[in-house]
Amino acid sequence: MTTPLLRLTGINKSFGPIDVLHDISLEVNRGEVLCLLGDNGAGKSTLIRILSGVHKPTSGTMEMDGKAVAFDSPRDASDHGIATVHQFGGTFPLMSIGRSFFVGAEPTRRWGPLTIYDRKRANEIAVTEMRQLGITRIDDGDRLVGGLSGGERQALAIARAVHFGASVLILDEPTAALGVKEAAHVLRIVLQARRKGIAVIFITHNVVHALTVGDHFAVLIRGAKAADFRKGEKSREAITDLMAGGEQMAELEAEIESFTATHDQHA
Amino acid sequence: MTTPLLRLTGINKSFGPIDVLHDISLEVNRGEVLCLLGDNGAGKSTLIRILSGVHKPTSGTMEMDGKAVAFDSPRDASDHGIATVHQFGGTFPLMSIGRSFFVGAEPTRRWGPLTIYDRKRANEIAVTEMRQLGITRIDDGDRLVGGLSGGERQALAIARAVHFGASVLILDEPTAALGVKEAAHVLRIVLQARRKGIAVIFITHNVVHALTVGDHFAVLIRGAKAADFRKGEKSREAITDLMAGGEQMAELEAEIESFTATHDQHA
Amino acid sequence: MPSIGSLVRRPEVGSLIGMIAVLIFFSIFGGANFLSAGGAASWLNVASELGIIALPVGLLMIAGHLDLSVGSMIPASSMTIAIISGHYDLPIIVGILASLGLGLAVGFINGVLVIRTKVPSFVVTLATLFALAGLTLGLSVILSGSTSVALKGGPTAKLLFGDYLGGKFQVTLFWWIAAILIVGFILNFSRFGNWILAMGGDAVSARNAGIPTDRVTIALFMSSGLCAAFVGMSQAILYNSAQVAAGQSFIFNSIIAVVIGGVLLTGGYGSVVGIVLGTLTFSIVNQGIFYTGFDANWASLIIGVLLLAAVLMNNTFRSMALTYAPRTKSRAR
Amino acid sequence: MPSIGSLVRRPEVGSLIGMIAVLIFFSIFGGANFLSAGGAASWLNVASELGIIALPVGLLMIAGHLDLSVGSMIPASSMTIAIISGHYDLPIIVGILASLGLGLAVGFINGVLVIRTKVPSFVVTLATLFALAGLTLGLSVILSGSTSVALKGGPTAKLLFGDYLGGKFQVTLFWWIAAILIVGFILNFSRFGNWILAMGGDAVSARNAGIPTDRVTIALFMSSGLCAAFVGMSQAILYNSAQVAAGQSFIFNSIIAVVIGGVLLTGGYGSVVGIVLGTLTFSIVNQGIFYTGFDANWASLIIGVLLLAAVLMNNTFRSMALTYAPRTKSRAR
Amino acid sequence: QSKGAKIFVIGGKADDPFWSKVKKGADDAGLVAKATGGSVTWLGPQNYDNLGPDAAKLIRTALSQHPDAIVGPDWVPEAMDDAFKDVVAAGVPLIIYNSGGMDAAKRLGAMNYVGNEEYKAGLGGGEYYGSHGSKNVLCVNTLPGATNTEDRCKGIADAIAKSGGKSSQLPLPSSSFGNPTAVAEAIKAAVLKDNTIDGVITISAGDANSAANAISQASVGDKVKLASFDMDETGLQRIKAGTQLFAVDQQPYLQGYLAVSLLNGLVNYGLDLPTKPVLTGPGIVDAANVDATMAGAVAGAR
Ligand SMILES: Nc1ncnc2c1ncn2[C@@H]1O[C@H](COP(=O)(O)OP(=O)(O)OP(=O)(O)O)[C@@H](O)[C@H]1O
Ligand SMILES: Nc1ncnc2c1ncn2[C@@H]1O[C@H](COP(=O)(O)OP(=O)(O)OP(=O)(O)O)[C@@H](O)[C@H]1O
Ligand SMILES: [Mg+2]
Ligand SMILES: [Mg+2]
Repeated sequence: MTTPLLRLTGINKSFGPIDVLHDISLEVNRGEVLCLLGDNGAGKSTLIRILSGVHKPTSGTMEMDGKAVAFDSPRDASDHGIATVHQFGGTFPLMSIGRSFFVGAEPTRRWGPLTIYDRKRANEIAVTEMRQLGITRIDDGDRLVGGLSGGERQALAIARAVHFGASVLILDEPTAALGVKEAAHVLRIVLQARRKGIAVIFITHNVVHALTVGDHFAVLIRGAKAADFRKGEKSREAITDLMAGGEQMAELEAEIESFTATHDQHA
Repeated sequence: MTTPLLRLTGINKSFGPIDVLHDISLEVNRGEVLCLLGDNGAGKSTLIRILSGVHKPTSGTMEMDGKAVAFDSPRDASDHGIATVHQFGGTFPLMSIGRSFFVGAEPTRRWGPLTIYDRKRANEIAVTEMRQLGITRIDDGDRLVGGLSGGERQALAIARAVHFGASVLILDEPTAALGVKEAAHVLRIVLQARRKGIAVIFITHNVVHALTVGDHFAVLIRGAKAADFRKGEKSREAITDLMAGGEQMAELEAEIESFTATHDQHA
Repeated sequence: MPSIGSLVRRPEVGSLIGMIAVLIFFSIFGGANFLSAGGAASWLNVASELGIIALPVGLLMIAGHLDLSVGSMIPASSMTIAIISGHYDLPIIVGILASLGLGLAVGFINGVLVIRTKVPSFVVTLATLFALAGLTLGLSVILSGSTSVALKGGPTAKLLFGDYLGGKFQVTLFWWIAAILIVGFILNFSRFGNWILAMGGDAVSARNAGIPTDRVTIALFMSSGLCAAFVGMSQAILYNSAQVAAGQSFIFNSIIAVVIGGVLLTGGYGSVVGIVLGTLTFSIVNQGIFYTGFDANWASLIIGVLLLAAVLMNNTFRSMALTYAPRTKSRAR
Repeated sequence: MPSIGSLVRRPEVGSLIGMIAVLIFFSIFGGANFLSAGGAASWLNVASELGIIALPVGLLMIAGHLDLSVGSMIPASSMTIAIISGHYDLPIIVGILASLGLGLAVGFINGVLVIRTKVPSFVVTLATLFALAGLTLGLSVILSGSTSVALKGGPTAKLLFGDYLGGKFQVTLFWWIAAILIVGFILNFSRFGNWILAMGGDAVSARNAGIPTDRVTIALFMSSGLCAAFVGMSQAILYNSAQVAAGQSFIFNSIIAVVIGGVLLTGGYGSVVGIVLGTLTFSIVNQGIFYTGFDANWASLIIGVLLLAAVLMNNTFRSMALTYAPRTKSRAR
Repeated sequence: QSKGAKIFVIGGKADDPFWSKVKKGADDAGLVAKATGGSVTWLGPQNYDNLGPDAAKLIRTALSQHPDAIVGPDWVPEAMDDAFKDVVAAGVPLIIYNSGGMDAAKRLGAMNYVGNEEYKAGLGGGEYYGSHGSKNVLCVNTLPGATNTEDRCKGIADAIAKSGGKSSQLPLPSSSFGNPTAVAEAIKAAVLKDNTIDGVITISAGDANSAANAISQASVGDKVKLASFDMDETGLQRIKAGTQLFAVDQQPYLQGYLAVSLLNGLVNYGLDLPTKPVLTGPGIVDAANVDATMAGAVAGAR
């Protein structure tokens, strides 16, 4: 196998006395989707923030293409071709869709001797890219982001990352707020990106979505890597249990089952 | 059948020239879970905001227990026993977990001649209620909400609504940010609430979740009610298509299928 | 009861250290006089008047609002009592009640305008600042024919509002302590305090959570009007006179004290202990300079540098405290 | 090109209507003098100086910051040019460059302090406000022995910075227009403008999106320092003198103008047209009063009421505009 | 008791052009005090927004430092007299200067008064206007409501009335304070509105620079005569050039210098001056004596 595009070795992260990540080592390959799974609070977003230059690891090393890298800022990470959709935020309620889409990487055009922000092109691209994700209702890039529905806003952030994702695309629970159609579009986009040779890191709590796109799975439990396996190596039930933090889900499901059963008797 | 607990008739809502809801009529019964389904931007959250007193409908009437009601403020709605978890917000990053949980309904105790906020009890109840949702890592109600993970924060908001939900519990995409275990706990809680005779309105984009808890389904497409049916009356595929805004999902799924297939050949 | 460890990690410790730092600075350069009762009285008296206003202004800021109108509330209430009980010689109690009533009324108007118009409170209270200043000037000239009116408070009024204890400490100091206790109780131990924090954190969510945000807003503006009126009234009694042009500096200084005390200008965070420490820090810096013997020409420079140093220390400790605060059993979670 | 319809629905229309309202008010009560060229010059001259400072202060506020230090930047730069080119008689160009350089330097220091210390910019610039005032006073007394220094600008300097066109309109008016064009270009048409809006909207997301937030912050503080220094410099040339104590009113007035213009105090929203209209509105209200026959004692009252009225009108229209703005083909979506 | 006189001087803001001259005088006299092991400390308020109470606090601040002598102005008697009485009761020699007059000094038990009286200064200015034919003088007050500035304008009005003219006040809102353009434009508006105005006097030297500007903008320089209370180099240049009629001078340098010198002499050597009060003004600076004044102004003493 070739050198992985991104390799993490022994990453630790603590906030004051709280250790959030513990000795994480991971490899991400070109043209593969790595699904990062784990319970709420397992440390997935924190790991992502390290990869995208938001936080610095307390210890541990990162390599890209075999060369050691350390990101000083999110800009640094994006200059290395890493595009990230964070779990929260990423859009600006009081900005237009076009401006929000291109924030930090605005398209420009010449206007006489001056270089100006190309509003028309920005709006067009933003609207087109959102359409790619199945958001067909938005046709005016000048609308304010604040007026969009939750899913529309999420789609905007994803569309942005997909547009700029040069070599690594990181999506932290991208489908959380999305409808079934839009979620399917995101999965399609992820697979398209993979086909283009981009490495994708995909975080989700949805087993079905994970199984649909994942080539490779890493599971975090309480900040430590609990499992690391490839597609087909584990059963769906085993994966679900791992995602639940290593607990047996069968019992809980049985309980829910029982509720449904009781109710059906009522009806 | 008895009078429904909540009945909406001909609800319309527009923001300026944008009509968001069009002639919605709905009934919600005690001890039943109504799943509100629909694409991104279909108008689900807007409908919820009307039910919880945040917005006023442009036209249409609401009845509770057969008596016409009109909510002037969210407080009004909660005085009528309606507890809501909105899609965004609901927690306060710079407040402690206990304070955030009880915001607007703080427990008090006597302290000499004075009535004071009962910090200890608030913290205890908040931590206990979150544990009910499977969040077992939080044991200190004095921690700031800002330091919680996305799912933990969501669980806090849900725990709050469950705790206060007197007769109607409204959950707008409660499981969106939750892990599989926590989501299962929420489903369990919803079913428990139903058993207690509470009417639950549950919004989700997850077909599995919808089918697990729903007794009754209403689908919004572009602000209008497109379907209204009870459990077992429609197939899973039909429901999925409705949730996608009435479009055929088969095609998209086939496309995703094809990606996966191509890739497997690669591997 | 919180443990000692968690007390040390409270964010207010930062403000405390900032205050102690300036205290040490002036103890060194101001010498024995600064530390004497007279020296302490010098900054405590200033702090007490500023503090009485800074407390409700701080609460307002925590709730996400500003009140600039305190600046003309002070002369307005001074002139009210002076005209009523000085110029017209009515009993002092009438003047006291009228000036406090005026404070409540102006606060009520501010609050109603803010919630009804949805105009930012900065602008609304700016407008009332100007309007009230104009009314005070215009009415004073009409009623008393002058812009400064003398007032002789009786012994009871003097004792309650305008006297020096031990010849040094203004009685307002005790009123300040009372205000600290009341506001501290409200913010930390009452439901109302929780509402204030929530409103500043996220006004929409707070409303959605069923908080009567309108009523809270009005109550807060009324309390800042009342406190400003109180300070104006007691100054009139203490200094036996009232002037139309007085008190504008309180606008800025109260905001400064509150912000130094760690309250977020954008709302949602702050503590009474912080506000008190901020008030003390600002007063010590402003008054301590008079004890140092430094040339007055350089006073502002030193004040600026000290303020920055105090806040820097404050912030460093606060952020340390916030990071370390939730000391859970770390990995054992 | 935006359609007429969408132009009418722009939020700035609110500010425009507010301004027109006060203009009509004073046209009625101020009579012919107010409408004459001299009358217009009266508020335009005031607006031009305030406006030159309000523009960068507005940008800062959109980006989520405040700059109070402009208040002492103005006298500091006046004194710099007066001491260099007046007291020491060096060529005027040296004085001009030195005072502008000082503005840039102070802005740089502000910016660096804000990003390094993470202390709110309100506090940082408050500290530099004091420190710079102290430095100006102390150094002026040492260097020139006086707190007010005379300056004779040559004809070129006068023509460029300190003259009246047609005997009425200050040349600063043209500098203001130039500043409006530049800042308008930056905010609406450059990438930098987008960064400013994004930073004010959500500083964390902006940084995550790869915006060099530190550099933007420093650049913004430098521009407000530069503009304040420019006003101080040109005032020294225009009035042939400089004083240590001047300019404090600009702190508050620039914030007022910007907020009246619809910029959010909390950042993330605002427009150059709005800032300009806010500046004009405030200047008209402040100066127009002198053209009416009203008793000057009531001036503040009228200013307060007019400000509130203007902003109310402004807000009503802005919120109407924001609701209706995204006119898509309604139900056909 | 340590040797030398520890003298505290309460005065205006250190960056106020007028008070910086008083301070310079006090500092210069302080050199003598220093030579004999004493000290002179200047205590001034941060701003004039709350003048009476703030100054009263400064007096107490001075008293708490065990001074040998105190100099202070009686700006707002009602607010400050109690504090001054405490000074005298503590046996600390006190000189009232700048405002209050000999009446205040006697009332409070101070040893002397050094300075002029604002109202008399106003009268002096008004008489000068009257004798130069002005009939309608505008008194520009950038600190309306403050006693000393009100007194100046009142003095002008009363003196002018005697010679058959009148004077009105132009109070400017606080949002104009310290902004020369706003002041200039307000004055311009006033002289345009009322074309009978033939005199403009400002309460400070800085405002006179704005007024000069306003008069030239309104092109009424040949009719409207400018004057100011206090003066600076720029104003003196105008007097020399004939674009300003006069300035009312109260020799602030001497106020600081004499008050401190008197107290230093008293504390060290038991000296006392029989002349009471010591008047430093009002004097008028006009074209006749402007040259002599100019040298002092350039040095920051006039
Ligand atoms: N700045 C911080 N200070 C203190 N603790 C933090 C901080 N950020 C995160 N944590 C803690 O670290 C743990 C991991 O958080 P993280 O956001 O990485 O979880 P996650 O796996 O993304 O969870 P979710 O699926 O809910 O989004 C949580 O317990 C959280 O409380
Ligand atoms: N205040 C508003 N002003 C203008 N348009 C609005 C406003 N609020 C919502 N909308 C529009 O109304 C439509 C419905 O929004 P809503 O938030 O109800 O959708 P939703 O069904 O909850 O979607 P999601 O599943 O993505 O949360 C969207 O197209 C949205 O852009
Ligand atoms: Mg996460
Ligand atoms: Mg929604």
